Amino acid sequence: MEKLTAADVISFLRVLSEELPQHKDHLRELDAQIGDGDLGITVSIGMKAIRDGLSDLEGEEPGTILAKSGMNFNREAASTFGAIFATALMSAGKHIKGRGAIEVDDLPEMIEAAASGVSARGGARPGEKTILDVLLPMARELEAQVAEEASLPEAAAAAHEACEEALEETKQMEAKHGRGGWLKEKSVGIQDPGSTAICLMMECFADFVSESADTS
Amino acid sequence: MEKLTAADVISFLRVLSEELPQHKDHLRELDAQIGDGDLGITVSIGMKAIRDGLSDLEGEEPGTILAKSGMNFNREAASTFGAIFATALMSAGKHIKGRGAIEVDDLPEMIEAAASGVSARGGARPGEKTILDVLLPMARELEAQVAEEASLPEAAAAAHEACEEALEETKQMEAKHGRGGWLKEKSVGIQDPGSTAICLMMECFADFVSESADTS
Amino acid sequence: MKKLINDPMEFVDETIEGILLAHGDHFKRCEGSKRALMRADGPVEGKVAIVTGGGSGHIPIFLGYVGPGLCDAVSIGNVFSSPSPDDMLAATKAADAGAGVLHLYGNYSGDKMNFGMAAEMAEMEDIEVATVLAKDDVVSAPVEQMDERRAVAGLFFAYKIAGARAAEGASLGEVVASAEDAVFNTRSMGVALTSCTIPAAGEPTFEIGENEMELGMGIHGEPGLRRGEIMPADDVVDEMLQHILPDLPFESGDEVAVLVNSLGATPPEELYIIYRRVNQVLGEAGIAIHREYIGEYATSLEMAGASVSLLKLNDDLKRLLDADAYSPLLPTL
Amino acid sequence: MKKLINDPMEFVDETIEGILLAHGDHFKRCEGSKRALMRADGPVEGKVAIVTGGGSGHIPIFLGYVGPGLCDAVSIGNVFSSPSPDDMLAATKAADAGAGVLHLYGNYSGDKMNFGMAAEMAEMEDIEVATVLAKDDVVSAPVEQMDERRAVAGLFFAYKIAGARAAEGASLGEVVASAEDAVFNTRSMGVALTSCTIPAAGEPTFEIGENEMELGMGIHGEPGLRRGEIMPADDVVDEMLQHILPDLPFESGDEVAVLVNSLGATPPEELYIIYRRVNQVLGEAGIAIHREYIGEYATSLEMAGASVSLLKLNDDLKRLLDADAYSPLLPTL
Ligand SMILES: Nc1ncnc2c1ncn2[C@@H]1O[C@H](COP(=O)(O)OP(=O)(O)O)[C@@H](O)[C@H]1O
Ligand SMILES: Nc1ncnc2c1ncn2[C@@H]1O[C@H](COP(=O)(O)OP(=O)(O)O)[C@@H](O)[C@H]1O
Ligand SMILES: [Mg+2]
Ligand SMILES: [Mg+2]
Ligand SMILES: [Mg+2]
Ligand SMILES: [Mg+2]
Repeated sequence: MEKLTAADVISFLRVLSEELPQHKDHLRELDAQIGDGDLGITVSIGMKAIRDGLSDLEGEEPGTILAKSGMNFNREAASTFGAIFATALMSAGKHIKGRGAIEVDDLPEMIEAAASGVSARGGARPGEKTILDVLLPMARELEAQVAEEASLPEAAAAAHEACEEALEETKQMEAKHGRGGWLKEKSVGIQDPGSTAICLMMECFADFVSESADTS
Repeated sequence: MEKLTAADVISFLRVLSEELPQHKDHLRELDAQIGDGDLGITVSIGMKAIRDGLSDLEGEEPGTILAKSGMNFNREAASTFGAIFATALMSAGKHIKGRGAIEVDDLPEMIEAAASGVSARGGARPGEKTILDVLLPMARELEAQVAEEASLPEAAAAAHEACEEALEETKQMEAKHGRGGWLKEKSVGIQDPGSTAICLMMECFADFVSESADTS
Repeated sequence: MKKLINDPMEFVDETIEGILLAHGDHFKRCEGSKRALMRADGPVEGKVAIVTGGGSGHIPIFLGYVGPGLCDAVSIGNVFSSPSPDDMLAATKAADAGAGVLHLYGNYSGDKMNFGMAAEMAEMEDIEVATVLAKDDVVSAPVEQMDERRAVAGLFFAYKIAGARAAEGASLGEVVASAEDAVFNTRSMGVALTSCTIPAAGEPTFEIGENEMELGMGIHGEPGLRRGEIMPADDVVDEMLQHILPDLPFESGDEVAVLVNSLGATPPEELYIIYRRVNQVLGEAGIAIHREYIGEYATSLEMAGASVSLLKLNDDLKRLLDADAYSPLLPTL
Repeated sequence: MKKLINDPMEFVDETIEGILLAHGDHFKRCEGSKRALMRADGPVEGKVAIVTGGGSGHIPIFLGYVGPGLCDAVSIGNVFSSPSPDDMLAATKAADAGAGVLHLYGNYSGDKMNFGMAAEMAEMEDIEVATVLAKDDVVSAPVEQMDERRAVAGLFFAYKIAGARAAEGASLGEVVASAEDAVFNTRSMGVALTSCTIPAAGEPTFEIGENEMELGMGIHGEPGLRRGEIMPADDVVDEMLQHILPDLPFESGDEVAVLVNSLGATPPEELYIIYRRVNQVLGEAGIAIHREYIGEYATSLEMAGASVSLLKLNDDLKRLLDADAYSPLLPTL
């Protein structure tokens, strides 16, 4: 597929909200090692809230759908991750306000907007073991892809790959924010739970646009 | 020995206060089954208080020594048994006020006085699994002994025997007072802890007057 | 034994020391006793004095109820055992202001006998003493034998009522009448989830399974009504009220005060979940709640569990319950 | 899991229900939210409004500090997790009386971010919002990084100070200044003996040995300074004060308020044994105690343990701390 219409965004969020809860235990386990072990339940409850909210978003433009879905997530699953993820979706959504569809060229800006919204919200800088550490590498990769005039499926696949690599690197980082921050050096060696959730979403996105690519 | 002078009473109480604490665990165990398991510690602390108080009682008459020793027991080991035992000693002591020594003829009245003091204090009647159920049979036995003009050692030995038999009978009784009372029928089958303590004292008394008998 | 204490044998005396260091403006020691405290501003001239006491381990019971509108003095025993008559006498003599003294405490044989001896000694010193005992635990004996019932958290109501009546300047006889009015109109029942541990014993007072609770257990671990699987809070409350309501009885049209008490470890959230159900059931029964008390009013060291107490009100009891009272042993802002 | 509850998923809502049934004269719900409460008599015309909030499981924190001389409204999250911005916004809008709103809560990233979003939304509705965070736990980060420290029981002092300043009719800027004055002069440290159990989790939050304690542990079970054998209470207090006193520092000639707080299961007797030692050590250090608070002020469900908090006073803080305040969540007589 070459772009996501409002309808595509809604069906992607429906797919995403079915997929993510299946990784509940993996996320809980990671968060238990470095935080308080609630990330799995947070993501499950939040994704259900996104799903339940989609019907009310029929007919809205893509940016609004993303922004409101972020708020729906955090309304039911308020937490650090909930606020961060909601901020990311709201920032990305605001950025494409008025556009009727999401094209490949929009992706780098959207992820950058999300990243700067997140660092404004949480005050994190790169290398501090937060989702910024996967968002920024993705943004850079997407810019490169756009420069090479890659298709949406190609760009998404490349972004997901970059995300996985960046996730691997979060293991070496010392947490500076949230509960992980109180663990200081003890947090080194564990992969960042929140970034793990972002990677799972990105994988889901890459699959979605490519699959639809086949079937379109 | 034929009678207990004030000095004899003091040395008996010293012997008693060394002897009783050795039965601490036995008493704790019995009280644990039917009450709150503190009788062993109560008797140990109380007997130590009696011992510590004896030096101040040198020169007092037998009745005063008994009464004040009862108060000393309960000052440090206040409890149901402490109050009952103190009442028994105070009543017996008051009864022989003014007498310079305790003769065998005094014993029945002293135990009766103790018994009526106890039932006035605690409102117990015979057969309710309290120390009354050993005190009253002892008083009756002592009267019989006095009627037969028994010697002090003979009377004391007989009283101790009667006490042991009466103690055995407390097993069949249902407790009506103290914590045991809340156990109702569940209290049947267990020998009364407080009466057990009284029997141990009586045994000690019988030994004391007979031993001194030999050596006198 | 998991406790933040020093030498277990010093548990009671160090607690009293801490209380005097914290609340020296409120309490003072009674002359001639290390185990008797009284209002710093006492004796209160011309007022009937109320003296209480009992074993330690139940704060705010007993010493937490010494203050304006409450008791005048308290004697303090070792953990779960009676104070001595000497300490009770010291408290009685120190609190007496010439208008007579009410001995107000829980119906336990050890306390009863020792207070009895203290009362006799006080009378030998020409102090007029009357006695009223709390006996609110409905499962400890049938109602026909109410005099054999033990006291639990319901003693709180007797303190409030008698304390207020004495503060009004009533005579000893009038204070006794009000205290008895409170006692006869109070009913309680508790539930325990875990045992407490007497510091000097070092071992839990009783064993109880990981999923068990004991309904009706006493505040020293005395056996209760029955042991069973832990039930939902609503079912526990329903069973408690099935014993409490018919016992007085509390009936439609009655007005009551409710006390939901934590035995120690049970947190406020659970007390409010319990109160929620109490409120529902009383509402359905047509019983009006005049006021409620929710928190730690009579504890059993670190025991997990709770008790529910009801006081059936009449105009006098309502006036007296609503009267002012103060104690620093209840957390303040 | 030994709790007197019903469906664990209903734990928070049933607790709120019980509180509203008990204290309906004191609290009301904020419009448009099931998880936001406010003073029944609010908004208070012309007064700066103070809004707080956080995860459940800490009563009287947070909703217990809504009342005269305290906060105006509160938003309530699930056990140990942040409320949502919508509930915070509902509380903010309901409490606002035109004089601006102070968001006063503990320094936890989840609460911070969600309150941050609520503040932005409120500003979009032309409500002026300022924020002050409590961060009193000395072991959670070095003093140079005080902004990374978590909040524990010391939040109590910030409530009292800010609440009193707002009640005086001060401006938002002035209330913020007083709240910050309280925060920067408060230091705390805790010790945990047992874990708590989140109802929905059903399992203890952490494992700890039968003879172990953890010094400096957070009120959600966050790892503390060190784990070790249980020590005598006096030694525990001494170690806590060795961290607390030099941190501000508290010095000879200073005047302080002391808060000895139970995390839930630790009984009052132990708190007074702890206070006794705190009083001794401060006395030896020449630090005067202006007043003390001893009891359950910030709990962690049924966790056994305690915390010690000190507030260094100046004339303003003393005046504000001594001002009247009321909440029915602290047991009353
Ligand atoms: N300041 C921040 N900026 C961006 N992401 C953050 C920040 N703080 C934490 N995170 C992310 O949030 C994740 C933890 O989320 P969550 O489990 O909800 O935290 P908590 O349970 O402590 O509130 C971390 O793994 C991290 O990726
Ligand atoms: N009313 C009473 N009259 C006489 N003896 C009593 C009475 N009540 C209890 N006792 C005696 O006291 C003993 C228990 O003493 P103690 O352990 O001190 O009781 P508690 O620990 O319950 O206060 C009983 O075994 C019984 O012999
Ligand atoms: Mg987490
Ligand atoms: Mg006993
Ligand atoms: Mg006892
Ligand atoms: Mg969390």
